[in-house]
Amino acid sequence: MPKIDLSINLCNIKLANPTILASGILGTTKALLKRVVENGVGAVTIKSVSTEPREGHKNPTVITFEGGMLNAVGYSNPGVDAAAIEFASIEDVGAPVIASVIGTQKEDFVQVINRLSKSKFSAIEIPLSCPHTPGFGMLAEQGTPQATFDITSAVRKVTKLPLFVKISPNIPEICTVAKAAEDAGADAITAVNSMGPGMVINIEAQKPVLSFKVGGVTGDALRPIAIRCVYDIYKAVKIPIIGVGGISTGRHAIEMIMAGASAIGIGTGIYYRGIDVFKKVCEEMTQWMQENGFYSINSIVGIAHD
Amino acid sequence: MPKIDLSINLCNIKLANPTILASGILGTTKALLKRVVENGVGAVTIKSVSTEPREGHKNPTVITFEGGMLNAVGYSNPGVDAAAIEFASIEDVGAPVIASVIGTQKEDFVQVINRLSKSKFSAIEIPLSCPHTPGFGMLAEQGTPQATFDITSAVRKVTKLPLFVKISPNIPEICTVAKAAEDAGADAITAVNSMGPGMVINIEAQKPVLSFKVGGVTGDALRPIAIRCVYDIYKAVKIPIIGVGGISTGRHAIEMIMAGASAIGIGTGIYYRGIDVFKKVCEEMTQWMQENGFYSINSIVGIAHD
Amino acid sequence: MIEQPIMVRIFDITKESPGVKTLFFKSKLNFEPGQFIMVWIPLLDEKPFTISYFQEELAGISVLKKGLFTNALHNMKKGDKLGIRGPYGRGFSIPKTLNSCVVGGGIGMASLATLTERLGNVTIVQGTKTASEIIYRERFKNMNICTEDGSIGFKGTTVDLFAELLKKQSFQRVYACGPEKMMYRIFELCNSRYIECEVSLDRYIKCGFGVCGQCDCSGQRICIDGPVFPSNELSNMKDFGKTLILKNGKRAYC
Amino acid sequence: MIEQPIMVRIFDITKESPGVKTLFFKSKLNFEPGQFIMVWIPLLDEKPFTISYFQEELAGISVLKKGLFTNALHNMKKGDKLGIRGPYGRGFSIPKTLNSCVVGGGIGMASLATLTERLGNVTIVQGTKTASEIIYRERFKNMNICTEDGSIGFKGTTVDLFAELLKKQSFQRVYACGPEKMMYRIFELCNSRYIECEVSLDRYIKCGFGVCGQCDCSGQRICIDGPVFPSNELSNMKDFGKTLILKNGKRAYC
Ligand SMILES: Cc1cc2nc3c(=O)[nH]c(=O)nc-3n(C[C@H](O)[C@H](O)[C@H](O)COP(=O)(O)OP(=O)(O)OC[C@H]3O[C@@H](n4cnc5c(N)ncnc54)[C@H](O)[C@@H]3O)c2cc1C
Ligand SMILES: Cc1cc2nc3c(=O)[nH]c(=O)nc-3n(C[C@H](O)[C@H](O)[C@H](O)COP(=O)(O)OP(=O)(O)OC[C@H]3O[C@@H](n4cnc5c(N)ncnc54)[C@H](O)[C@@H]3O)c2cc1C
Ligand SMILES: Cc1cc2nc3c(=O)[nH]c(=O)nc-3n(C[C@H](O)[C@H](O)[C@H](O)COP(=O)(O)O)c2cc1C
Ligand SMILES: Cc1cc2nc3c(=O)[nH]c(=O)nc-3n(C[C@H](O)[C@H](O)[C@H](O)COP(=O)(O)O)c2cc1C
Ligand code: FES
Ligand code: FES
Repeated sequence: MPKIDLSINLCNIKLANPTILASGILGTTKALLKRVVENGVGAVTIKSVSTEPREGHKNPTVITFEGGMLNAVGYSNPGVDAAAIEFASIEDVGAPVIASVIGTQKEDFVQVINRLSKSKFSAIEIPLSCPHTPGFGMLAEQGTPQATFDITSAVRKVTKLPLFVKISPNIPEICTVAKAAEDAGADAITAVNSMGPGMVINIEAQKPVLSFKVGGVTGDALRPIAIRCVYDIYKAVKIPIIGVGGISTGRHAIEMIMAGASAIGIGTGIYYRGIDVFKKVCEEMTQWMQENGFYSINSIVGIAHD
Repeated sequence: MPKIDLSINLCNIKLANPTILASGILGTTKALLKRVVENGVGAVTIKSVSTEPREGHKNPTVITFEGGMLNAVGYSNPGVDAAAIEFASIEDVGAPVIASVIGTQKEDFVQVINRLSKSKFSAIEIPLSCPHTPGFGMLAEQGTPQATFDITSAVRKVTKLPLFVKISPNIPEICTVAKAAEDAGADAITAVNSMGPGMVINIEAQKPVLSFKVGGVTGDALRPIAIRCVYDIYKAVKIPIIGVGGISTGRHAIEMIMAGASAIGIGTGIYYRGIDVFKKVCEEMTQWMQENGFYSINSIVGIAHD
Repeated sequence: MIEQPIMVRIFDITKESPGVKTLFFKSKLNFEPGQFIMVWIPLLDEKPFTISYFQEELAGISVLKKGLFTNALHNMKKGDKLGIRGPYGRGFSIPKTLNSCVVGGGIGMASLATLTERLGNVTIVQGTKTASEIIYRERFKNMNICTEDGSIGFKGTTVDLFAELLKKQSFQRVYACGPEKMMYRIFELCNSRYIECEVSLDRYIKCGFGVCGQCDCSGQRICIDGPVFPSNELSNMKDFGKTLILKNGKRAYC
Repeated sequence: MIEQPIMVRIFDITKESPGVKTLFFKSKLNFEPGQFIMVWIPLLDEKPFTISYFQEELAGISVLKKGLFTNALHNMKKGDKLGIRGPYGRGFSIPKTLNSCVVGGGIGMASLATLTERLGNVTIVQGTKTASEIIYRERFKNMNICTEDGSIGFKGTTVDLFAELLKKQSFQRVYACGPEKMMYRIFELCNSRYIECEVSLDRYIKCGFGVCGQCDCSGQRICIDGPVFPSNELSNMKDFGKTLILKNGKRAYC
């Protein structure tokens, strides 16, 4: 029987397996990235970095509900100068590291990428799709096809690293946005960011629970939406897709890959199953592939399509 | 201690309590509407009716997942002529009945409403927001502010009944759409229709499960999104809101009312808790109100706002 | 519980009659006689079938060839995959030590098969149009068989034969499944003799778990309140024996 | 489990010292000494506090007035509502019949209070800057007290007093909570004498359940892997006693 091979080649980055730590979850320090690598992940993404330090929203910033999780962290991060120090000699973490870069205008993205250029990141990801941080993403209209094209083009000019554009599930024209990113030179689409935003009200307090009132929805609730987005984008673009949203088991990962993802991101899954969710997902994928006669990830990508 | 009063007055319709059977769930026959009334509902909505009979999509049309439900029923309905017979002497069901009316163009809405005019419906609801039926709702761009205004205006001209416009959670400009409906003469906003669409793939079959591949997401997954939509719309319009999405307990109902809903719709809740979900929700609301010193629904509407 | 099909492989196929095949698959369903499952053929459709065999993790559905979907089922081979979800609905009530009779018309016999096994000592009536359509002849040796053309057994319908039986003996409970007109007459016969009767109704099924409203019969949802209904409930169901609802929601006569 | 605050009413308030108040509320938390809860004041903020009292469904948090949030807590009255979620994290290990010592610096004593009760016969060291800051004097009658200004008890820090105690006796286990520099020195003292030590760390907490990465200390998440860490783990945590991470993600010295 052939050996199961989970390794993938994503835009010329070699990953031992298709699982990626999604941005904003545990990606605050090099030590935590390393810890996640020890737990079997294929690649990791740092928490998004802006030009200046940001405190983010006040607590509560992350809560859960019956269908998943809500967060409005608000892009807290130490700013690019501190981040450049934190993530110096990033190659030590033992797996490819993706730098997530944010900005309120395209010059910010360029500035952050330039300042991080001494660290050996394997790729750059630009989320244009956060639903709960004023000045960024959806709240700054960075998710329109035009803005996506403009920001992606600007970033493309200043980096030779593989460039991933992360898009929102909240827009009907998701394929147009993905296409705009591809046309502007993106090497992959990360789909999707958190959904909504949503709101949870504590009825005894008579107030929204999150301090920012609304937050992005992730986890189980997001999965069917994310699967559909990836399925649609797969038909619209030629570049690979990193499928993110509600993945916490090997079956979920296979489902996302069948929809068209070449790799899969995991965030909320850490809440559902612990920091070793990556190891668990890989074991479950391996077993499923064994039982169902698949021996490489490539042979699964997009096979749910007609 | 004052007596808890769950009754409401919604656009001059008297409801014994604020729960409403959402459209498309069990609203196929007069007998089923009656059954739902026996289970304690305040008002019921019929399954959406079009000019001609429609078979809808093939099975599977309704499935569930960890976070809720997915459906692509595809507006199966017997057409307005048969519906007019089915729902003749509709006053027999024992609670106000809302007629849900659909069309591929505004003339269709008008035609259906005219032909149903002999039945004693208490209100008309026009969903401009189905995410999974070609020719209707989101797939026919009926959910844009302009189309919403046009269709609502056309319908407004032909009926004196309270007119509810049902909108989609899938659009960033939800408040603009609600405002367009209000400006065109709608008496209430029903928020929201199902979300997405989403997709579930069976990985052994390597195919999407729903025959239409994608379907609208409802239930728990939808609740925080629906709460946020109602919260936002409450600030944007003056007419009452019927809050729908993921409500299956008294606490959920109170949460939705605090967000700004004057009444609440229940669909998927029937799956979670049975056909007597209405009775259960009312009992739970009553108990909560008792414990927390509220005696009327009115005193709760919108109190989560600053 | 999550209402999504699980794929199973066809383990065996047997021919019950020229028009009926039984497809077997391994399954650990927690199944009661009278319940049904939804059977999915990806990209084609999904339809309800009763479990007609259930032994040691081997379940079977007996399928009468009728239209597109049942044709596709008849064309399947050992090892092919099917999606199943369920079981759904309320099955037959199974009191111990009652003197009872099952009456199966056509493929209706499939719904009664596992019940018959569970009841053990029971009077069985099976009726079809003609001899070749009789199923389970090896399985139930002492059936009272009737055919409309008289090609085997009693000449006449199950209702005729059942009425004959009633002349000689009585039953404490009668279970029936078959064409609705037939079930209605069995129900009437039982009522007139104060015999408790349970019938398994047939309506177009979509969701299978009580939300879509497609399977209504007088406010009862066949898929979750039924498909089996006892006499006292049937008495209040005006549509029983009269009208049903087509896939598009239109009413038609049974 | 759903990580959302539940509102509780303040049942009672006691003053522990000029700067510390204990707020009591009824709760059925399944709580272990060393764990913490997130306390929410709607529209203001949400911050971590250890449970410092826990008896018969009455729980208490002892709050040192520091900034905006703890000030707001100090201004609350009986009957006011607070949101709480949790308990979170890994608490202290509680082996039976070990000869152990708890060392509390300042409000750190709050984290050790229920542990101390559970352990029963245990040596207690509490140190503060000055006499008025000592808490729980009625609660724990036989504490070894020290103050930096010598206004009561031993003159010096908890580290000094603990070192003195070690001259006369030994312990099988030491538990410490207080300023990180202090905990680090207790940890070193214990290490040099092969005494097992557990300390409760303090980092900025956001989610409280291990996803946001805010509370990192050398790859360990204080909120879920800690806040209590034993010596063998602390030895591998380079940031312990050195750097922490501010709300905005910047590193700072402890
Ligand atoms: C609870 C229940 C249990 C059943 N058990 C069995 C069984 O054990 N063996 C068996 O052979 N048949 C059984 N049936 C009937 C079976 O579902 C239909 O024969 C089958 O769906 C026909 O599909 P088709 O495409 O071959 O035929 P079509 O040409 O599509 O339809 C033929 C007839 O089958 C019925 N039918 C079609 N689709 C459905 C549907 N989704 N739900 C209900 N009825 C439908 C309609 O009355 C239609 O007139 C059962 C039906 C129900 C409601
Ligand atoms: C596990 C744990 C248990 C704690 N238990 C107690 C306790 O029982 N009693 C008590 O008085 N204090 C306790 N604290 C500390 C308490 O959380 C802070 O004193 C409080 O948050 C200060 O808030 P503030 O707005 O009053 O002060 P601020 O002026 O906002 O901050 C003062 C200092 O408090 C710390 N702080 C502020 N916000 C947080 C936060 N979200 N998470 C962690 N630290 C923060 C920071 O170090 C800051 O420098 C505990 C902290 C942790 C991590
Ligand atoms: C607490 C939290 C913080 C997040 N922060 C970021 C972020 O900083 N940048 C970003 O691109 N995405 C962020 N996300 C979105 C995730 O990267 C991911 O797209 C989303 O959570 C969906 O995946 P999941 O369902 O596996 O969590 C965050 C998500 C969560 C739950
Ligand atoms: C099976 C099903 C069928 C539906 N059909 C309709 C419909 O015909 N017309 C309509 O306006 N909404 C329809 N909806 C949407 C519901 O009315 C409601 O807006 C949605 O389900 C959200 O509420 P819930 O979470 O309580 O189910 C349908 C929903 C479901 C689950
Ligand atoms: S088939 Fe949907 S309610 Fe019965
Ligand atoms: S506070 Fe979020 S990981 Fe610890």
